Amino acid sequence: MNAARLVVALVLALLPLLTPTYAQHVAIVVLINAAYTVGVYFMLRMGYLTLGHAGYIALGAYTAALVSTRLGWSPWIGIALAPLVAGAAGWGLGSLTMRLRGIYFSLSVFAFGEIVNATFRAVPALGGPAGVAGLPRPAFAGIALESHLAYYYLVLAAALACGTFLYRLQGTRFGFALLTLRTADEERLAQSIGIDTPRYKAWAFAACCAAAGLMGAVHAHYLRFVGPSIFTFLYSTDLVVFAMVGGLGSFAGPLIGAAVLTALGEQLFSVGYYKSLVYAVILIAIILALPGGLLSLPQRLRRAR
Amino acid sequence: MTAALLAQGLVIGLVNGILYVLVALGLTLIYGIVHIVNFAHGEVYMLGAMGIYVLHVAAGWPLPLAMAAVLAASWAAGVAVERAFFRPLRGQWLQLVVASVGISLIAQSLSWVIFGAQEKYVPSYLPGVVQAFGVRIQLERLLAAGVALALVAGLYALVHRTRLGMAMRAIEEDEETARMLGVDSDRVASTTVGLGFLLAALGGALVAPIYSINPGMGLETILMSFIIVIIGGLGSITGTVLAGLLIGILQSIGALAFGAEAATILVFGAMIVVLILRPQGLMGRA
Amino acid sequence: MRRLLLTAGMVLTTSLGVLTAPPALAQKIFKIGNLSPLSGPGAAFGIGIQHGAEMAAEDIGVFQVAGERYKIEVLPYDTVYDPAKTVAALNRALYSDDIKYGFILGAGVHGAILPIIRQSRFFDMFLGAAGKSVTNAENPTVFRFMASSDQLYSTFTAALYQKLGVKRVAFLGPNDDLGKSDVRTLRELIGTLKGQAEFVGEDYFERGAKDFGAPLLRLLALKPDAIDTDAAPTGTVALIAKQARELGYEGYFFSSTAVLEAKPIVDIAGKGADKVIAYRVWSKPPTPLYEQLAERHQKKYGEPALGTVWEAYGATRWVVEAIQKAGTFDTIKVADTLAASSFAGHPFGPASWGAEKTYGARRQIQTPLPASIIRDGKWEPLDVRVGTME
Amino acid sequence: MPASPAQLEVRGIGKLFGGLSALEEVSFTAPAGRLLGLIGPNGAGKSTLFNIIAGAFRPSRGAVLLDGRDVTPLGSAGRARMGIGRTFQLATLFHELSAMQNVLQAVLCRAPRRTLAGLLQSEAYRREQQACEARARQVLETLDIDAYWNQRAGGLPLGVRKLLTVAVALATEPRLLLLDEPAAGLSEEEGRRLMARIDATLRGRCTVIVVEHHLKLIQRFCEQVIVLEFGRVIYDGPPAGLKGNTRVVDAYLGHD
Repeated sequence: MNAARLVVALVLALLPLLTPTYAQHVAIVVLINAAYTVGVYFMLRMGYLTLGHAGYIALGAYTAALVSTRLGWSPWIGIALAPLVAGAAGWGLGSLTMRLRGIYFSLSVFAFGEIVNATFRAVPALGGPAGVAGLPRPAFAGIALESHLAYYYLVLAAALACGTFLYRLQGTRFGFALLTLRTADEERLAQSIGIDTPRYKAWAFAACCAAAGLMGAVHAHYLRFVGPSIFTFLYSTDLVVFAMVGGLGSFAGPLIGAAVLTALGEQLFSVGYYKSLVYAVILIAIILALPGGLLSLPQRLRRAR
Repeated sequence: MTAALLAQGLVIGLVNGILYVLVALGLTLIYGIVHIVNFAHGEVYMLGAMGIYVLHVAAGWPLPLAMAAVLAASWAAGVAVERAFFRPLRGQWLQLVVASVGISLIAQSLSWVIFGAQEKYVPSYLPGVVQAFGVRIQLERLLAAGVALALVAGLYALVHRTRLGMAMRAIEEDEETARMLGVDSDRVASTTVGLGFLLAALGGALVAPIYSINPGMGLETILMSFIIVIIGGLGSITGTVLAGLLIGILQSIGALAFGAEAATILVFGAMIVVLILRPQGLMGRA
Repeated sequence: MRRLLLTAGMVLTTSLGVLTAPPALAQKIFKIGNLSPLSGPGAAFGIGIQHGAEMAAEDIGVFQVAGERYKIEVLPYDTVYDPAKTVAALNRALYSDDIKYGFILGAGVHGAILPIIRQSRFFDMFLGAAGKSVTNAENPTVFRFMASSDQLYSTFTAALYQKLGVKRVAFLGPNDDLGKSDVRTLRELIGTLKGQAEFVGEDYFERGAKDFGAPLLRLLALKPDAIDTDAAPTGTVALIAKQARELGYEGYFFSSTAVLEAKPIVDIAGKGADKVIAYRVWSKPPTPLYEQLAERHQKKYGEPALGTVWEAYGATRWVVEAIQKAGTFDTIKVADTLAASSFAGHPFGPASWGAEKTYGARRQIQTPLPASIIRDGKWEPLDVRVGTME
Repeated sequence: MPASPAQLEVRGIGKLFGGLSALEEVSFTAPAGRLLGLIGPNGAGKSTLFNIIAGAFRPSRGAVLLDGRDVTPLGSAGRARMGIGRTFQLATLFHELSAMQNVLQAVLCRAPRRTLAGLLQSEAYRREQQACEARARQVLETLDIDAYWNQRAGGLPLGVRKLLTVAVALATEPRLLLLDEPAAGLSEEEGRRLMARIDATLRGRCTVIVVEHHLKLIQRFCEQVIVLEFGRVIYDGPPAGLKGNTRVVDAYLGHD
């Protein structure tokens, strides 16, 4: 296991040095989407489907954008603030909608995402329909991370931060207790053994929104731009698709899903609707034929033999 | 805002509202029986309109024939989707939701490929404008609203007066018991989905001449329908109708008073408030 | 169906473009990227560019640069008007398909890609209406091959208001940076007319919106005799015209910065389409080339040529000519050569670069431009003595 | 196991649902360590009373005292931490989790959260974790269902599930345990074995209140019986007294 980890680490750290710029770009996008998807998975694991994750990503991205352009502060400050803003918003909505589960929860998050987007679009001070352009790249040790390669390492760091945070959080007693919130009955039982379920839900949601916010900020500085047309409902659904295709069996699932589909999507450039078409077909096929997701493919094949 | 303007806004809101209801009703019906929020519903609506264009305008069929064909096709599609996707996934709400998202993506992207990006137009079924008390309203909208209204009434009767309706409500109450009482829940499920699809397609067909048509038109409608069924209460017909009219008016008056985005925020805000204060919706059972 | 094949073809060519990566091979092909919406609301424009550039490529055939022979290939990249996707597309074009020249459609997406363009010196054949924010001295490799909003406004508006006796003007534009900047331009302009006409109010619609009841009611309450629909695409103008007429409006529609077609407007708005005014729409072909291209397009693609076809055709021809003159593909050198040149082979007639005073750079195309009005469902010329923009 | 049994006092509890009153002036005391039976015809208000003691419902009137301390303001989670454990009628469990994990959830509620330490994966945290797992296994052993430890709870046979619910409740180290019809759905024989095991494991460790339909079981295991009818206490005394009490007899025979 640890050997495998080492290999992965080495590949992530060294491969970009050997690859052309475009591969670096793809790697960056893959890492960004993987980090987002992990957040979606974190909620799915609890039995909660977030259909508005892009809203929280947007909160992080816009925080970074406004801090570095409007206030002219260092990008690092924005990147540091982003998870706090997104996390706070997540905590807020989480504690308001803690009674909800199933599709009701999903739709409440979805509505929130739409409101966030509409607000950024409506308020000129927040960029309005045009969005906020001209974000600087943060500088590290005096060097602005202009090149794809340099920025790749920032993205990698952020992705690892998000991933490790959520992964370890699952391992804590808190994370374990989050498995008791699936149904109304189970939640009642959870309370009867002393789990303060509403607070747990709110904090869990805050955690994965904070992760989304952090990555959103890094994403924004990569694009050097944020706008309401980026973090849409369709982005949120894409993330869910990644998670489902990868498989909910383990933490690796969303990573695989995001990596495979994002890399694939980058190849289907000529016409956007072919991209969504391919995504959708894969999704349906997986859901019907391979409920465990790509994750379960190996043992499925073994069983086939 | 002058009284005349307000009145005009109200009328437009009401008419749009009743048209939303047509689509939202299908959603709510399907949810009540199959317990799935069908994301593909907007695409059915789009294909309904697209169908009218292809058959009536492009192929030149007479309108009634085209209309009948579209409705039949949408019904069949509904039954097929239920068989192919909803039935095997019954009980797995997550997979169901995501599958319906997938179906909607497929339908939409295929339509972009097949029908292209050019806006399509359908000539008005009933040109002209009526004017009363300084309020002007297009005949075609009145027609659409009228048909929609009639259908809603019919649906209400169907659910509350017929055997099928009884079976539907029985399943909604308690599927297990209904099964034990010999209700063929599979048949009811596919019938319901067929019916829901038919309503959505009809909604599209009615709207076709009012607006222009493109493969993306489903998205906005489905978002609206979600808000409506949530506010009205998933599974409640009366609630859906009320919420539909409410949202229609909220949207048009809101846009009149504060502009389009403000109206959007208003509408989604209303949905969140309802979700927080009354998650089961205005008319939904807790 | 034909479009299915067409798009399938696009996919194939791109994937081939991806596979034939080794530069040694790619040298023989001069790749032009088409980074524009090929799906979604703006798709008509992107497809227009694809067709225009392809027809230009046919006419150019094989050309020589520094002793090497080149053939043109136009690679489509769908941006769906989404800045993030445009960044992705540009990255792919630059670093994977090693493309240095391309069309990038839309002012909205440029905020995201200008930094990349400055860095990489990508040659941006820009079609879009944004003003100084895109066309300026900081972006030497960005040439706008389409009349800009402020150009169109300053060219036609004043003269037409006078000719048609327009007194009260309302604005109903797209809710994005374009609409917001255009309304500013229009306001300033009307301000300079000293009381000849007045600006009574503005409102906006979302791209792809279909119901304009609320904004129209708000505006019509202000009793305008002209509504400026700015860059609203054909379908939108048609719906606005239809719905406004149904609400009892009888004045003009100024489609000031859009690329319009008459037929759909007439199809959907019927009689209501009358008094729709558009610039850049030729009621009769300005040049034999224009006529010939229109017929070819109908034959080749089975549909009438959309607005962007002409601009894309002209741009491709002109840029390749400049490359040959410069004898290199170095985008900076080519840019200088291009900026210093003028071009006779544009479908609209003789083309040159101008508006230096406004933009601080010779990067804005200047061609003959018509103003047309729909009467009884057909475009008719509106001959006005037009001003020009310095 | 350190926990010492607690004394429960219920003082003048009343509960209104809308207009209807489910409980009126219910008062009784369960001395520490007692095994107390709560019976009564359907709709007498047994479950309501349970939910009020456990903190799932707020009473309209009255107070619940644990060792003389008023716990009425606390919610279920709070009371669980105070030492009130409970089971649910329909063997409610965390169906997706293994038997072991079910119990572990309960055990962990006694351990400090220390999420930060968990994120840093400190050694101490890991040790605590292992201790809790050992403890969970031990609880399974005491009820003699450790064989099923790694099976999905949802898939276990009803009898085991019933015991598992008790194990979960037990793992919170309750000082007062509320058992809601533990024998429901079991055969009389199974029911007796279940009660015997509960009795054997809990006797002296914690105060127990059992809602039960099988009078036989109650009479056999409980020292004190409370009979509810129409939301009122109509009998509070030793099981022996039940037979002689006319009200109880016709309350019961009257109904079933």
